[in-house]
Amino acid sequence: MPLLTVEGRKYRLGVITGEDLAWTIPVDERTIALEVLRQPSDELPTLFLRAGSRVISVSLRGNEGQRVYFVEVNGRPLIVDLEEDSPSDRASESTRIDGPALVNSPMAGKIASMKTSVNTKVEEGESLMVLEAMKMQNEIASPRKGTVKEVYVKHGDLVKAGDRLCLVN
Amino acid sequence: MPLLTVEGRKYRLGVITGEDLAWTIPVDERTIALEVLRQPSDELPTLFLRAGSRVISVSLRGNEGQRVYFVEVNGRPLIVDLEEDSPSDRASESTRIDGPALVNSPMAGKIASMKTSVNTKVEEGESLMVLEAMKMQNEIASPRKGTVKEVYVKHGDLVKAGDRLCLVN
Amino acid sequence: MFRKILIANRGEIALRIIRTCKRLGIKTVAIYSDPDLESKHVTSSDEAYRIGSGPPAESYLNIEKIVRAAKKSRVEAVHPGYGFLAENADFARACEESGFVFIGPSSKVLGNAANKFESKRFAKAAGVPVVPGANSEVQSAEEAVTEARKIGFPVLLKAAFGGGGRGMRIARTATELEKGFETARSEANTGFGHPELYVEKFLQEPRHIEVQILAGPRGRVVHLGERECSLQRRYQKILEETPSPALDTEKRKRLVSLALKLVRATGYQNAGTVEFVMSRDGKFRYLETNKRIQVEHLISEMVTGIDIVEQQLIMASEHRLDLSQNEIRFNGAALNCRINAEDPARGFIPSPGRVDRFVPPGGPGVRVDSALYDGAFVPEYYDSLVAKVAVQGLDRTEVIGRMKVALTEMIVDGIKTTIPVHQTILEDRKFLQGNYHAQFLDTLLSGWKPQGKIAPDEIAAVFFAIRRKMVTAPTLNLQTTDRRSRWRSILEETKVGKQALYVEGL
Amino acid sequence: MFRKILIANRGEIALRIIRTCKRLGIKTVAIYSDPDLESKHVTSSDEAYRIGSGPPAESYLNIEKIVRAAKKSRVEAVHPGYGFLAENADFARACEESGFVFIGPSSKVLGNAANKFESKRFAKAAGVPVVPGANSEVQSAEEAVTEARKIGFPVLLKAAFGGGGRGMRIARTATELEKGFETARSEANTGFGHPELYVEKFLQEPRHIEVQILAGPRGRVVHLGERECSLQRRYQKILEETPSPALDTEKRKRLVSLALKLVRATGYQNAGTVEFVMSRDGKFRYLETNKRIQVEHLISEMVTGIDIVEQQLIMASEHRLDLSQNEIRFNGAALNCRINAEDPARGFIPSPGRVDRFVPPGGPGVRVDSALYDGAFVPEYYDSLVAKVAVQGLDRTEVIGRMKVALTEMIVDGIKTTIPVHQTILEDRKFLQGNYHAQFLDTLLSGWKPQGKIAPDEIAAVFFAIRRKMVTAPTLNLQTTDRRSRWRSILEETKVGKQALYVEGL
Repeated sequence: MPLLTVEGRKYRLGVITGEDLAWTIPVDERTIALEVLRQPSDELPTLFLRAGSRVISVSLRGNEGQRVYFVEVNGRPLIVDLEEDSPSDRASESTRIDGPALVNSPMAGKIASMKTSVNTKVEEGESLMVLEAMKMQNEIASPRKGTVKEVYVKHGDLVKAGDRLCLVN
Repeated sequence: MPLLTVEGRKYRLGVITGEDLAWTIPVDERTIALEVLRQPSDELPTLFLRAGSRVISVSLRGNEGQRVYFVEVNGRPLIVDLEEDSPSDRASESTRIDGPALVNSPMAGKIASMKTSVNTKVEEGESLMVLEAMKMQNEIASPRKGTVKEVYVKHGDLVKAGDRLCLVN
Repeated sequence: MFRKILIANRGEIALRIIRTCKRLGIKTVAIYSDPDLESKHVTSSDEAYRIGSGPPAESYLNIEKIVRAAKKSRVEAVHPGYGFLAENADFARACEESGFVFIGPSSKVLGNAANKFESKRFAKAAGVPVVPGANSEVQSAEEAVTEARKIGFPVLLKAAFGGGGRGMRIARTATELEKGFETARSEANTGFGHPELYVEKFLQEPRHIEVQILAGPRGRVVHLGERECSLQRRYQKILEETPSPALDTEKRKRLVSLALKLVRATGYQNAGTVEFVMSRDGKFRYLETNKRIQVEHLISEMVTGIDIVEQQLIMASEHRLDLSQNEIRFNGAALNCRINAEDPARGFIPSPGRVDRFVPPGGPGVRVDSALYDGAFVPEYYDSLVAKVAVQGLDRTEVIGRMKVALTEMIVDGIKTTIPVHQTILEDRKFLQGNYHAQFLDTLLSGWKPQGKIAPDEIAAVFFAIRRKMVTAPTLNLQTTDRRSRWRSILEETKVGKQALYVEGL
Repeated sequence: MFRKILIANRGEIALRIIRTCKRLGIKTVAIYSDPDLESKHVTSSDEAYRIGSGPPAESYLNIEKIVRAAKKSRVEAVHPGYGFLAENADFARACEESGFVFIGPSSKVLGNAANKFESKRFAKAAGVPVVPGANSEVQSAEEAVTEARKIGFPVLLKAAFGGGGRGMRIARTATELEKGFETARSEANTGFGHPELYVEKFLQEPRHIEVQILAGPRGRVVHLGERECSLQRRYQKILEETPSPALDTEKRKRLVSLALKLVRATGYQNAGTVEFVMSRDGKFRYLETNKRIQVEHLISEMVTGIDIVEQQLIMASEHRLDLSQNEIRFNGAALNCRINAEDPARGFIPSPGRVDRFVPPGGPGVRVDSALYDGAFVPEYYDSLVAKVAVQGLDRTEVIGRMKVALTEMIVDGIKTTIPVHQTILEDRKFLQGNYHAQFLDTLLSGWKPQGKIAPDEIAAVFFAIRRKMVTAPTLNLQTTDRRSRWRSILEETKVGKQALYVEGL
């Protein structure tokens, strides 16, 4: 069943049934009845729905990849993740990493100092380097216990969000 | 010479000269020197210019017809009209209407009352009908002295901006 | 306190009421007409119900449908806002009879006194001078002329129910009176659901000054000072300020005491405004009592710190007024600009439509009440007021300065607004001296033209950008109504590098 | 008054200063680094000059370049804002020597006392209790450990020049102190252009309360009340309020008198803040004096009605202070939320980038100071503060209610912000009781997670909209960075009628 993640919370969705303007959608334990009040148009690309006593406006503003949608609900932007096939009881805890872990930069910034080097042993959570952004010093911690196999940056380098920093094996 | 009309005022423009990043443009009696600080990019479709001690940002947001441009100057929207060939001394006063005058609706609204009918004689400025919009009664005045030749609307009609109301000959 | 109320209004005032309700934990029920489905008051409330199509008579003036929505949503009370049914005794009665508290005076008070002749009689009896005028409605143009001859021309034709300038016409002769009669009736009917008119003496260059009062049960009344409302265009207030620059301490005291006397004499309850004219010789004459929250209430809130909507809710739900006059302090000055969707360059014709972009001003002392947002739609059916910008400060000079800065920051793109007109007023020498009257703006704004204040270097920049575009890309001529998409389309044609280019400016 | 000043800062505080200058008719000169070319402070000022590339050392900390811009633009004075060079004696001296008035204390005062040990000595001499700590800077981790052992662990490592939490580290052991030393030095250097650190006793759960003062010449000093600043995360203030819920009249009097004593003892002039900690037993200890306008100054402005920037300008240009203490009135309460570009769900990591949409809140008592706009860029080089939302009201309850409403209205799309964290704080029982201290937030926010407050019907609506789209149009997978264009592209695929469809909802 599709799983929708919004603001850190997961919602299990069911099959949409209905026709024309009246539809029902199971969300977790509840079933929500929706009535279409106004379809999107060229002039106003917003869908207006009634859910019980409320009016809800929804615009789809875009998507990224196969799962991430940028939507606007009642004028408020939301980022939602739609997982189409959710195995019945997938563990929602952070999955343990067993293979080599590639450490990417979580943000744009400057490498303020290196705390590790190739072939150094590190503990999980140990500081690998310090990334400076917005006048803050941010420690990049190792995602696992292991050995630093490769280091792609050096002190003073400017990095962008997503850039490779190092590889821990 | 091109004539630019913004917020009810006309500016006479000259030939742009210069190259690369430095340009000069005659505006009325003055000559303005512009320096290109940053070109528009996909990420930010804004042109940044320096004019003396000021930074000016300009975005072209669109155009309508051959002459009307929607621009943004330092973040403020402006509608400009660019007349390419301005005959040396075109009269800027409101031109007198000699032929038949088609009266269009200046706004969306409802015809609240008719003050005229076909074959009635009207003076310039005489009320032809009352258009109700935003709870205000707006009199539609005849643009010229003459005879009402055709009437396209009746009491109670809903009209949109630009709809034909009547023809005065 | 109420747990849930219905707001029988739309746009900015509905949103204003919702804000206070949210703070107090009161659930709100919105109503909307078809074109208002997209309005911010709909999605900002806890519940929302459609009540009909665009025309007010089908929706916001339709008592039956509104009461049905109130029943369906099981509210305890109804807040009418201003305009529409705010002073309609039938609506107040329908609410009362259906078991909802009407947040305002009782239907009995509205029935007796919304009818302005009653309250004038009360005023006279209490020794409050009134503006000379008819003692009853006029049913026809002929009757109006007869009345006008009794009072003496020039006269004002006014709506018997409701206020705010709708349905008002000045007549200097019998012909003018006959000519304006039907239009005024029609406006009154559209605006308030009542076509009735009456005739009143037209005063030369008076000041229009009003006193905000809060009247609880058992005769407990406080005032929140006065508002100077003389800046009107065709009887529509445009800019209000407090304190009035025309009053000294002695005059203010006199004005306030007349207002309190009037309220006590009429037994009025809830929030209200007592309107006076001040003639050139400094005499006050009672005009009428506005039995609702008013558009310009926010300047009184800003100088006193009192939330008038909250006080209305407390008075209506708990039948008490907690405030006493000596705990109400007045801090500095405040100014309110009504931003209307009108095109001042074309005789202030309405300018409804879609707002592409809305940027409210910010910074010290600035308050914005508006239901606008990027992409908001301003329907042609309702009042043209789309935003109120109010500023507060230590004194009038500071406040005028703050308002000027605020208006340069504000952006309402896609429709025309009265912002440039406010800028004209704020630069006017007589306004700056505080030296103006109720007919002042009609002169200042007749033949108003845009200032054309764009600097030559900005003109050059615009021209350069257009020319540059013509060189690098064919000019597109798109017909879609959405400007953003036009913008986007033009830009996609532009062949420029993605790499931003930096140049030393110093 | 000055006719033209240069603002040696960026973003919201530059815009804040520009607003007051515009009101007073003072021309403003902005400076900008390359990534700030698009910043609102550049296009809002009368002149603007580039001073270098992104890193602060190349631009906003580069004294030579800033002085060059001031000379070129022929300003009379320089306003440093907060942060960057605001408390840098070298910068103040460079301004003075070039003939510009430095809007702040003199370089002599900054040189003597920005160095915090001096002012602590002054405090002790004047009989004001101080927090135990070293009497001079520490040059190395070893020296820091020696000092810390003298004072007794736990200790705080602090930047000797500048404030605001940058360069601060707590150390409970010598190892922790050694470990944090270099990072703190580096932060201090980036933030203030000075790497010097010192060691101070770390106090358990103190309140952090400061007094805003305005000090004119000839010993004339007034205070604008206190600000409660205990709500900090890692020594960064997050939410400030006035009055402090921890003070009664007697304690407030004591605090204020200590602050005034300190200011007079040090001979401080211009606007400043005297910071104290209050221990659990109610004792005040002097911490330091902030010799600049502070981030949270707006709550003091809101309760007193005094424009602190205007007062700074008057003091600097006319060498006078017009205010006397007895004309300063305190109206109600005020609260300030610092909205930072940080992702609280990922340990508050910085979240620079492009802001697609910015919607500030409105309504009664709300003030927004921000340089954000639709499409604004938040560079990674500078402070993460992108907006301040402040509210004022009659009392703490009203103010908390107003802030909650304001934060639900506010939209900052495209980057992550701390808005949801403020919402967590505003719901916290202890916060609501006013019962908190300087280490309170570190506990409340450790392991902070988003609340996920979206209602099931909204989830259903989102899912329905996505599914509907999949049926009517192929899902697009665009890689452009501009969300508006993605949106547009998807919508253009949709084959729906242009005719809007209305359905009875009632």
